[in-house]
Amino acid sequence: MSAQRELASPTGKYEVKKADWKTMLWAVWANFKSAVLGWTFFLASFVMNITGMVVNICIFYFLATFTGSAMAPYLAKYGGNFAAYIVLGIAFNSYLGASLNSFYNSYCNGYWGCSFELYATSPVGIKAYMAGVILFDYFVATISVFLYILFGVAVFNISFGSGANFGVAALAMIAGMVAVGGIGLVAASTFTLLNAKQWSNPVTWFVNFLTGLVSGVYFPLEVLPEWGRAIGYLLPQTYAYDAARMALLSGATITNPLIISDLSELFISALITVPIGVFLFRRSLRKAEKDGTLSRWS
Amino acid sequence: MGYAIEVLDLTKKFRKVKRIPTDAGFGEAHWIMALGLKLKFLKAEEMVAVDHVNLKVKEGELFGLLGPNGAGKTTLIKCLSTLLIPDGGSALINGYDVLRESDRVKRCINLVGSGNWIGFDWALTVRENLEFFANMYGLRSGVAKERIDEALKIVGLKEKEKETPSKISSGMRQKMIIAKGFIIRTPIFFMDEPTIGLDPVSAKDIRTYIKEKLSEELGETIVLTTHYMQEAEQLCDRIAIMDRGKIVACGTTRELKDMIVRQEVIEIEAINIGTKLTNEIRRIDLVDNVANHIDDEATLTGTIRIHTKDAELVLPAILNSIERNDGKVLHVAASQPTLEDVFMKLTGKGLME
Amino acid sequence: METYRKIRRHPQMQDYAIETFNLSKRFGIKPLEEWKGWEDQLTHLIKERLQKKGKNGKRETTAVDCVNTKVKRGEFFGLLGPNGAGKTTLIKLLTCLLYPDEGTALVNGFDIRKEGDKVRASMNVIISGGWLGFNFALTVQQNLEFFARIYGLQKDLAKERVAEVLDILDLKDKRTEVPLYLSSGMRQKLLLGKAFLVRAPVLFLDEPTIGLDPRAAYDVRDFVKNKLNREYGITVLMSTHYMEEADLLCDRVAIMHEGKIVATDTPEDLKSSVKKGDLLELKVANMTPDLAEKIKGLDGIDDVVMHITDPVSGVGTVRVRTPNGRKILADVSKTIEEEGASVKFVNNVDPTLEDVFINFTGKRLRE
Amino acid sequence: MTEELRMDRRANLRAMWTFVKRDLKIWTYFKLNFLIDIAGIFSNIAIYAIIAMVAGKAVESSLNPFGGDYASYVILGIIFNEIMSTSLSAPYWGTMDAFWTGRLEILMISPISTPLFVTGTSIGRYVRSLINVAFYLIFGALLFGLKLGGTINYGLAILYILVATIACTGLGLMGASLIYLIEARGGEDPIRWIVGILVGLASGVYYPLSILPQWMQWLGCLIPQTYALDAARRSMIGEAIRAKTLPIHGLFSASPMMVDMAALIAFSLVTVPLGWWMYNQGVRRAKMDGRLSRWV
Repeated sequence: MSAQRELASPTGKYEVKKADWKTMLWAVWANFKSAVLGWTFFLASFVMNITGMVVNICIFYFLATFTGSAMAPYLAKYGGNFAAYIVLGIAFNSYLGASLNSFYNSYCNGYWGCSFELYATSPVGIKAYMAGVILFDYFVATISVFLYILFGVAVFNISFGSGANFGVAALAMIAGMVAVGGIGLVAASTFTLLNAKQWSNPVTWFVNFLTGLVSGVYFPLEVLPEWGRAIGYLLPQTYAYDAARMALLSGATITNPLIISDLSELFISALITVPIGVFLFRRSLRKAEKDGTLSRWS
Repeated sequence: MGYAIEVLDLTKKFRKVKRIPTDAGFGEAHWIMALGLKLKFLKAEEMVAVDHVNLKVKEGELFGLLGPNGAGKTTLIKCLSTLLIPDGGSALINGYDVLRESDRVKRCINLVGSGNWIGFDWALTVRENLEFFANMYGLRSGVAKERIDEALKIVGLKEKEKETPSKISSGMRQKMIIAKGFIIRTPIFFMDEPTIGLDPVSAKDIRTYIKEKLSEELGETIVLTTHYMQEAEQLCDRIAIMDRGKIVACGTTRELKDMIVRQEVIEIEAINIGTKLTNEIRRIDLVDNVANHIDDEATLTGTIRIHTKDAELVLPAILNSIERNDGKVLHVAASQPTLEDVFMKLTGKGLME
Repeated sequence: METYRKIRRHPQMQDYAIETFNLSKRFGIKPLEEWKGWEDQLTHLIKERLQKKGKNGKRETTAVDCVNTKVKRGEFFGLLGPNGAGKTTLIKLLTCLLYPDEGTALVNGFDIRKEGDKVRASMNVIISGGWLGFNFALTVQQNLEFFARIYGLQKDLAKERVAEVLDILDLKDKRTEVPLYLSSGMRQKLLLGKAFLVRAPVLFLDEPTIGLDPRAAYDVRDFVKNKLNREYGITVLMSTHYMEEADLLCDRVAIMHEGKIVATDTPEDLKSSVKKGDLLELKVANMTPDLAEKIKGLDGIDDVVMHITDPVSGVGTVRVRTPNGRKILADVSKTIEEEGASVKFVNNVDPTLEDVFINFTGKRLRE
Repeated sequence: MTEELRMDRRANLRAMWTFVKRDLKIWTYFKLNFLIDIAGIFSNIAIYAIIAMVAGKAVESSLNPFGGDYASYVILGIIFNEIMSTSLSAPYWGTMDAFWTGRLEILMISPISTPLFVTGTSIGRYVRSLINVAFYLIFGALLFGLKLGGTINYGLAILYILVATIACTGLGLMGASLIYLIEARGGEDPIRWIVGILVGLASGVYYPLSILPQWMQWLGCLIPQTYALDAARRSMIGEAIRAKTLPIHGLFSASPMMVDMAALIAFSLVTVPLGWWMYNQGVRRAKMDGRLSRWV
């Protein structure tokens, strides 16, 4: 025994150290890479995904051209082109949709794919994994947005208004992503707190439901009844879309009062949602540790 | 007494595309690989999973199939249970040809897989799952009910029958798979690593049930693969050892053990052992070497270590000679080869001391 | 290096790699069911609230119950127990996948309640069935390298370590496969590979050789025992169902039953603890039915079981249970000779670890 | 002692019933799932209906053969499409479900026949889509002004949809066979994918074909849905039965309805046997290279 203990006494032969930030970053990056790899792994379905996006945009383009003339009066402040309006709407929605779903989805991935049990026992922990997957979600969203805009401009020759103001649009979208991201965190926390493990959770579902109807993705809020509009004004998405559209289609600048009001609304909602989200998510992680739902093996 | 299973040089090849190390882009998109093969920028390698296997299993026999991972045991069983179409040779299950009369074959086989062929519904309870399969196999509801009760009792899931599979541990899930196998009483029963991941106690119960009820009482023909040598040794009437798709040995445990050159050691502790005795023992044939060391000079008490080819053959002679030299045997310990030794020997790598 | 310093900060921990202080874990009577949706959960929570008003506190099942055990540094410690005895839960607790309800444990000198990240940094674990967690798009080699890097090895070191591991588990020819296409045994090997990559001070193995053929299992045991445990002095805590394995490898074995540790000792002592007297097994030719009575007649015999395998030549086995085989063996064989039968083979059967296991858990399981 | 298994008619019926029971059980497993689906239906209708309401009179002219009411037009389009797309995807998802849960092999060695297996695994989805349709009708009629006016001929509409469903099932079988043949397991198979694209773009679910360029209208004529939608809408809300709405109508002197029916029957006669043959080939192929189970 003594000989063995002599052998066993820590002589610096052990390699594992607490993960420093370099390892962390590497892990996140590697996860992102392998997520992309996984996407392209099933080549057929990868191609189908891409074309699916395109088809989606085409359908709404035709719908828009079909009903455009009737819609025009409501679109005064967006340059009056329904096709452009709807294409942009879908593009933006895929972005904010990513920041709404990605937290929850990455958690589901880790849980059902048994990745958590490998990461939770490794020095980097599960946050590295989730970060990688979330990064990937945004990556996909970016690709689709790029496709949408490209199609809009190239094929359907949608013209962005005189001097489209991309800076403001980007600002609005980023603010929107932060605000919606807070809601996304809340959604992710429901995985453990409400045991919503089946790839669907009340928060995401409800917000998506409202977004589609009353936040002005497919049609301006003006066509809605009073109460519908009232609900719409509770969602951060509404302001983000409004500001971004105005910036791109009618070149509104940062000094434009409408833009200012939109942005300020977004910041306020971010201030509300993000702290709540972080708080709940931490609690959910602790709960997961307590009743062992961090991993499936049992 | 006819044969329940007859296999005539059955062959199964898998044509697998040699992957480029970075695997991106291909994956399961099989048609792209087919294209690649046509255009010659991918080359296929033929992996022979089952290689001209000849096998005869008697009716009511409990037949063991051993072999290292990837030796083709599972592939063979899948071929026999019409899940795979063999490339060459033929097989008769209960007199029906697996290729031509697959429908008839399906009616007289039963299969218990392990691990990944679970196929249970996470939404249904254990009992409902079993009922689902009972209906799939066309059992009358009355029969099904009693069989399910019995099976659940045997594997010890009676009190868990209301749970869904997601709530029971992996070992219990394996028990559930076994229970599914027990509710069907077909003439032929394939078992692929049935007791994997079970604790010794429940494994014992299940083995006794298989041996006594299924095999001896019902007279089912059972083909069983396992990595658990003791299991094979105590259950199986005959055992075949597979390696790289071929059957390298087939016979009863005893015959298999005889196949390997053995070095067995007998340790006899006895009183009154002199050099005379040792010499006498050394003269007995099959005895390679004898060494004795004496603990107590007064009574000549000590242990004799005898190296021999076959302990069972030489031991009586040795005992006799000890008797004749009026010695007194206190303790006999003989090391005999286990099936594991045979396995190691036959599947290439010898036991490395 | 860092772990080394940390251990110095816990002088009292010098020679214990794992130490648990009445560690306990309870689960609700109906644990959260992963298939249930959130809506069910809401109703479930409301129901609970209402019931709580009625009877205070809700019933629970105790998975791990006040476990106190010490694993010496560099020791090979075995954990045996029936399915659902709480082995896996215990390992989960020690690997910070679960948070204990009561008590705590020190892994490599770090408290699993407070210093989770340091515990993670000082142990490595294989999880039965966790292979799904590997990236299905990466090949075996890429997956292993990936994890080597995550555990903080440098690129080149990672590469050579992966090569070594692939060699040990002979996965070389499967190097370029993706996990999806591996057979179950190979997947188990992949998991083991991940655990062998890095030399952490403590190694948890949850049924390491399940589904491996004896040859592969032999290699794995050989590597774990001789290389990791003996040479590198890594402390190993292994749970297994293969009794021979535990007997072969473990310095000490703990037998777990219903969340409690019912026995902890070296395999030898455990075996001798259940050994009541000796069991002589004699293979006898042309024996007579009344042989058993004759042998029972001798003094100092507890029990005789006779079983004729071949009635024609009267070949069969006689199992004699006796307090002391040394005294009785000669007389027994003499008696048999006198009966005109001949002793073909004699063997003293010693209890195996399986007997120990059944002795400690078996009867209680029956009820 | 041991017995051979037998599947007489009663056993087959019992098996089929078991399948249905299982699917419904899983569907109703989440209590609120039902409500969620309904809400999904609602939003699905609402988006188009609101656009339609706004568009209103502006698009009447191009919808004349269909009664000129865009709301009714689009809602009926969605309803018919729901039914047909279900029959298009049911066989695929039935097989996929069995495949991913590892039940495929176990069912393949059980004595149930392949037709029973296919219908059994997909029947639950048909039941669900029928329930969905009911809700579509309710929402449409109550909230979004689905007007079932004009010379209504329900029987005719249902007949057309039925024939179209059969044709689509054939296509669905072809799609399902690709699971085995080219391992289309990513949740999409090429056939259903292409048909889906055509349905969305050029079958006139959301807007009349007349607004599309000529070549796209011809594309639309390549899939049964187009004819079914055209004919069914006419018999539900149509007035000008004789108006030629599809380019292919121009080629024949017969009435458009006749042409539609002929086309649909032709489709069914081709797709169903072809699909069945392909499916069996697929199973055979899978048994050849051992890809019935999830892990080789």
